[in-house]
Amino acid sequence: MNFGLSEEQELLRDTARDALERLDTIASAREALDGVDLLDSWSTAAEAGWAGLVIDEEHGGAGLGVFDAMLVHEELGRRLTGTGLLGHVTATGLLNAAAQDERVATILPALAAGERRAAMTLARPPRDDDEGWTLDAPVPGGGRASLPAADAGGALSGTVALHPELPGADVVVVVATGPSGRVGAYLVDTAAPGVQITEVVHGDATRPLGTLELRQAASTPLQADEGDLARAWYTGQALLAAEALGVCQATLDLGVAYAKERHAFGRPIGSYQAVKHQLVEILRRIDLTRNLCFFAGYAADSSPGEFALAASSARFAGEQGADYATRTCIAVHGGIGSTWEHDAPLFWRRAQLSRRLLGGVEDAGDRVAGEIITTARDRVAAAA
Amino acid sequence: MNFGLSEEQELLRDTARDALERLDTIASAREALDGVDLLDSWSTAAEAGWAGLVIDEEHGGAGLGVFDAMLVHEELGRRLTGTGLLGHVTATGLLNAAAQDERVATILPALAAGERRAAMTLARPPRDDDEGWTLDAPVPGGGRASLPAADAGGALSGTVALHPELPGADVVVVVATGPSGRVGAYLVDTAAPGVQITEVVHGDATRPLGTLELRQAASTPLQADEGDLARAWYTGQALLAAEALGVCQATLDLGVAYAKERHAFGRPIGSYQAVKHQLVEILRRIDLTRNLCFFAGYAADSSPGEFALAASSARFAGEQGADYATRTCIAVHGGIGSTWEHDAPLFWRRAQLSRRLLGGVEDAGDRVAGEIITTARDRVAAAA
Amino acid sequence: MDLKDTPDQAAYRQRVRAWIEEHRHEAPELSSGLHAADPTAFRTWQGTLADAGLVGITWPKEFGGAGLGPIEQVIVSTELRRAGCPGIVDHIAVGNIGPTIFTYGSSAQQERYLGPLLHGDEGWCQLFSEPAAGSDLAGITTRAVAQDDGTWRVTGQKVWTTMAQFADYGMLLARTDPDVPKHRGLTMFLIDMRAAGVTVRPLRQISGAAHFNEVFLDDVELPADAVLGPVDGGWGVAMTTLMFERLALLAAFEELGWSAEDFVEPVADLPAMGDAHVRQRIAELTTELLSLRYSAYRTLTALSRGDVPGPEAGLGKIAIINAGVQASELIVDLLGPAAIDGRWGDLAMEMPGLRSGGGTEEILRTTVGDRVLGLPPEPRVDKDVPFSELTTGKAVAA
Amino acid sequence: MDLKDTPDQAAYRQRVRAWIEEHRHEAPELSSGLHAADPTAFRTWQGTLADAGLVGITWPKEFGGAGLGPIEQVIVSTELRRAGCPGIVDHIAVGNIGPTIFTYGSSAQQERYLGPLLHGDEGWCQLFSEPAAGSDLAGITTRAVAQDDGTWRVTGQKVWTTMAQFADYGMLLARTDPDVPKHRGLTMFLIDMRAAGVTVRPLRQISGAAHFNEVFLDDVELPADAVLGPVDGGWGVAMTTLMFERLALLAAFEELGWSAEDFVEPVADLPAMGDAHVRQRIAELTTELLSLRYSAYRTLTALSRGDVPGPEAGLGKIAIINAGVQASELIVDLLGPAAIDGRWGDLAMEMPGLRSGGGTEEILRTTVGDRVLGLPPEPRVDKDVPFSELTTGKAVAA
Repeated sequence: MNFGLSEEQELLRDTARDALERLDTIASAREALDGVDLLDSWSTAAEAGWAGLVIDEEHGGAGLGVFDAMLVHEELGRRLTGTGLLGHVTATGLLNAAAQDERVATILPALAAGERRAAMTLARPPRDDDEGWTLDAPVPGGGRASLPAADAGGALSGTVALHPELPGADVVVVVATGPSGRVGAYLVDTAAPGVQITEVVHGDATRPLGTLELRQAASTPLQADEGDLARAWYTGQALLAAEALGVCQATLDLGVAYAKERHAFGRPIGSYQAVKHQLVEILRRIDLTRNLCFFAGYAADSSPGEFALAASSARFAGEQGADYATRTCIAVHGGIGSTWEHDAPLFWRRAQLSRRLLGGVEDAGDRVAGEIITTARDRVAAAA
Repeated sequence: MNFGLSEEQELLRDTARDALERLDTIASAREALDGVDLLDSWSTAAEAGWAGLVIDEEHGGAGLGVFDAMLVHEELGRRLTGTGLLGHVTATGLLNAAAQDERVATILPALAAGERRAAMTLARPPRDDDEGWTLDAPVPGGGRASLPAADAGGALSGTVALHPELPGADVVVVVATGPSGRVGAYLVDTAAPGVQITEVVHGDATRPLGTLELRQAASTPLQADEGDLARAWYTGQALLAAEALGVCQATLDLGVAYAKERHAFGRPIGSYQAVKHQLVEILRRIDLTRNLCFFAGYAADSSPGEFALAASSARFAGEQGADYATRTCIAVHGGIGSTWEHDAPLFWRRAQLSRRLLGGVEDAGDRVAGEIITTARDRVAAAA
Repeated sequence: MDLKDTPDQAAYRQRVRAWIEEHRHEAPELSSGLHAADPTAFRTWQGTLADAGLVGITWPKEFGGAGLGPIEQVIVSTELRRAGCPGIVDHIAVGNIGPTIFTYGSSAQQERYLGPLLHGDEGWCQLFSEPAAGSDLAGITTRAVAQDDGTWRVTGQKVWTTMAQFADYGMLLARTDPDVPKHRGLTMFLIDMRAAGVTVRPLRQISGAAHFNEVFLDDVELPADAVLGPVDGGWGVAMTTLMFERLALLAAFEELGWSAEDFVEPVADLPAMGDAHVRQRIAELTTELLSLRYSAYRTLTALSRGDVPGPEAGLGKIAIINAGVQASELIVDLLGPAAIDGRWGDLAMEMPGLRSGGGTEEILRTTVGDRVLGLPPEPRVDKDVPFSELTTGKAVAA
Repeated sequence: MDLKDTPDQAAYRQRVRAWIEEHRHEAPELSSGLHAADPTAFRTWQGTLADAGLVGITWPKEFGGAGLGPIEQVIVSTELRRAGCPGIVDHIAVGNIGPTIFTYGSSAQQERYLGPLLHGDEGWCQLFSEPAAGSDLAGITTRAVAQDDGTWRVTGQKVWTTMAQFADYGMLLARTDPDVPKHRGLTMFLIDMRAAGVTVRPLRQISGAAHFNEVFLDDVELPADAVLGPVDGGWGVAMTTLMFERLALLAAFEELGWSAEDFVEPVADLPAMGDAHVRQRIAELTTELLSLRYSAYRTLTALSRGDVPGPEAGLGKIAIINAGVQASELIVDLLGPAAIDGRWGDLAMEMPGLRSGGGTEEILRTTVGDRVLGLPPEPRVDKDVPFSELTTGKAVAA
């Protein structure tokens, strides 16, 4: 057994941390709320080689796995960096697997080098009680939005509303319903006719959302089955979990530093149990999430049958942890923690938005339960 | 506006407290777990006049209301007294309303004097998603058990499983489905042929449960409509809420006393924020529940349209409070709090059982939500 | 137990209702949210209300109040809310500052300030909290130094000052003797907010809006008669203010008038209303809000019987924030991320700031544990030490 | 990242598995629950395991151990569990007491005690906690007084002593000097549990079962060579024991082997599995249990790389109790009140007692805050005061 980071992984993480600390991403997160352009951190991502993280070496990438991408995403969360990497990793993961198609193989090097940026519209795999694949966005009358449709010629029509990481992408992997009713993946160029992405900010300016509108847009159908699409969805869950972990760690650091230095009633507030125990609870949730992130990273590469459970668990614990941690960070700071100038609310905004994306925390929890119930029922049936 | 106890109510409460403190009910609660007979506290109830609490004066009762019965039940909870009063109050409340029937009027004086004891099988009123009236007991295959059935001659057949307060009752008001399919109330004598009550203890010996089996048992059909039966159900909720309030108060008192006297690291443990804040949280939940008990008592008499909301809210907050309070009381006491000799676990046992009776805490919460959603929808519809 | 008016209360309600009916056309439009952006029109309206005896209901008559009880106060608030009219704009002035002035002020101070305060002609703010002294109010460092001519010079910084940008006067707590233990060297002052050396800077909150201010005091001169209450006795004066604040808070909750239906309304027709988990969440917030309503009725009854609200009244603040958080989270969960910007997201953003208003939840729980449950206090390291010798850590700017 | 065995580990696992296959018929039936009722058969089995080198895997070879690492320890535990065989019965002896003896004991003590301990021939118990000193271990009052002839006389009371009713020997912490601050006047002893003056009384728990004992020491004579480690240096010895305990705890979690499926199995076919609220509750307990499993893998990896587990390892205790409470509550909620008596109700009743085992959750959180996060400690009133002058409140009998 060996369940720790390899030296290469430690290096990847430390390099990411150093690179991001040189950027003033947190000040940018604040200014962007007032309409200033968000700091471009994609170039940092490209230079660091993250764009090619999950692309095979033969296509110019690093040939690493989901866990490695999670290590980088933890650092992105810690520094509130909005790189668009989540979309890029999920998209290139799928493209890399479909690279036997020459048209795909051709574009991979530019994506691996970060010269072009990819995104993906992640679709929700069916749950026990669902009818089929849907988009995350709820529909006013009930239920969830349906996928775009592809016609026999691969032309796509439909809308994907408020999806993260779409703005700024050069190509998008769109999950759509094919002419036979089967779900598939289709690659579109965002500069092509009939493709339009509208950017909108809700709560967290470091994570602009995009609404993708497709009107008979030409696409390249990709070789991807439902398992590949589900893997992309759960990879998205795992990356968000890792980001949440970084958010927790950053707010713990902020909270601990302040609790050591701020005095009330003649002693540092961190010496009071009420404050101390809340900070320890953040630590406990960090441990919880980190353990599950290890599980998710391990499952992605070595135990795919557990990946749905592992990624959903990590997401569930991570988003709940980030909600608790960012709220507690504000509270520990007293009044100052809720001012515009302070960093704590920026992390809180991130947690507030992220926990509601890609199914949200409750969908993740529901999937965890669904996996366990299925296992338990199988056991009961086997015993009978 | 006058939203406090009247002098008579204060007297009722204080008298109850004094009377119960003279009984060693808590030691009895412990011994009963080892099979010793439970202390008979019904005679205390009869002497104090609680048996006739909700029976009109013309039938020998005190002519008081649900709120007065709640005040007594709070004291019963505080002293873990198992009087059977909850069953008696719900049953006599319904019988009192049906006293225009001569056969009912005849037995009321003996019930009011406490010479005979009544109980009632409370049935769950339909919720939004239910099909109709059911018993609380879940059925293995799903759903809940159906009510006993009454034939045209009033003979009852069926089973009511694990219902509180049945053991020891002389008469039972049974909610049953009549020959027309309508739900009604039927009075049976427990000594009559075809009536059998089996007593069983689960967790809390002060609240033995009874399984009532009816085989063509003769009964007196009562004049009671669905509104009366629902009122009985919600009265049961309100009385359990009041009991839970008493349990919270008793455990707070235990916890505070111990936290003042027990020292660790050279000072009383109650001076540590971690302990102090947990005890304050019990107090906060007591306030929460008490406010809602006032609401329930007020609604029962003066605003019947709100009684379902009020009683369900009180029950929801009260049982959650008792769960938290009894658990915290054990924790504050450290190891000693989980020993057989200590009182804290007896209150915990009460909370564990009670929160699962008569629909349980989640059913109460669901009804709270149902009432609010209905009000909100009515508003939306009115605005449209 | 009765929620109905007594005959006297009913008659009073009738008079109030009739007056409102007659004058409601003079009232400005009710603003949404907890804080008004520009109070001018609201001040005029407060003057109209004051002329009719509808401001300072519980104030003694000799100071311009109505000399009535808290239930009459609620009757006025309820009737104004029912008619969709705003109430008074200067809650802190009427609720906290005025009563402190009529309790501790000289007759000259009472005559000068109370009338314009009640009428909204002059706005007030409460200058207590500081960057390095929030929950620990006695730890303030703003210095007032007595001059030979009897005047004072004040230097320091205050923060979390509501309405300071519109205030004519402020009630200011300052340290007048640093060489005695912290609670003993404080004095309360009345200060002209337009005096030289006073600078007000709005403090932007999470949501981007600025409901509070920082106030910088740079060698501000105060006349000798600016002292309110005894010199070096400011801690007692401040405690009185906080007691009145608890009373005022009660009225504020009532005025807020949140009910569970308000929060469920925007999502009432979603299929998620059938989701068992959503329903449990609705039950949680409903019980908090219902409890608050009946808590207010119980407290009002107790007040009308002569009781004084204890520190446990502050637990209501926890309840209302819990409910506000739960409600806004639920609504945004159900409506989706787009709802983060808008009414419900704004509400969610207001909650973290409210949490530490008037002391953190932790301080409140400690106070309730000590004073209501009688639990032993924590060892205090700051009680008998001269203020100037206390460790205070690095001062942290807001 | 890899959960697979290295070639060496795989070979070891193979040998262990083969041995178990050959000897499993000698093993007693596995008992349910956390504590065995009568350990005799389990002790014999432990002896068989010890002869095969399967007890004390991480102990140095010179003391009879296998001299291997924590991963090999887990391999043995896992293989035994897989085969449905019990492991060692005397966890505290092998996990805590033996290592303390081989760290601090004289060679005579090591020779006399370690062999029979490993083989289960002699049972042990750990006499630390007292009625008035649970979390605050340094506050114990059991007195050991040195006699002129070098022997000691011990009087006092211990509590929460697991297995005391079956123990031949105990490791006892007692106060040898009350006139110095509390941490400095303690000494560790090895005591014969059948000595005159030792009385063991089972302590009934919530569920009615008695897994712990009170031990009364009434003027018990101990020989001079009963001292373990330095006289008045018992605090350091006890801290070493607790460090070994943290390591042992890790193995115990692994042996418990709780998985979320175990808890969902009894309710898996109920329609409530479709209830959104129930599903969220399942998710909560699942994440705690999954996390614990991967925490163990991570910690084992760290240990095998030479790290030492810090106090944060105790947070796992919180997780397992949380999960146990949540699981038993859920099952009883779904199966109804009848399930209160039985396996799941019993589990629920065991949890409150576990909560304070090894110090309360509050103490644990404080320790983690101080030692892991580096937060400032609370002011301590008991550190530099002679023990005899400390306020200790009323002693409370268990």
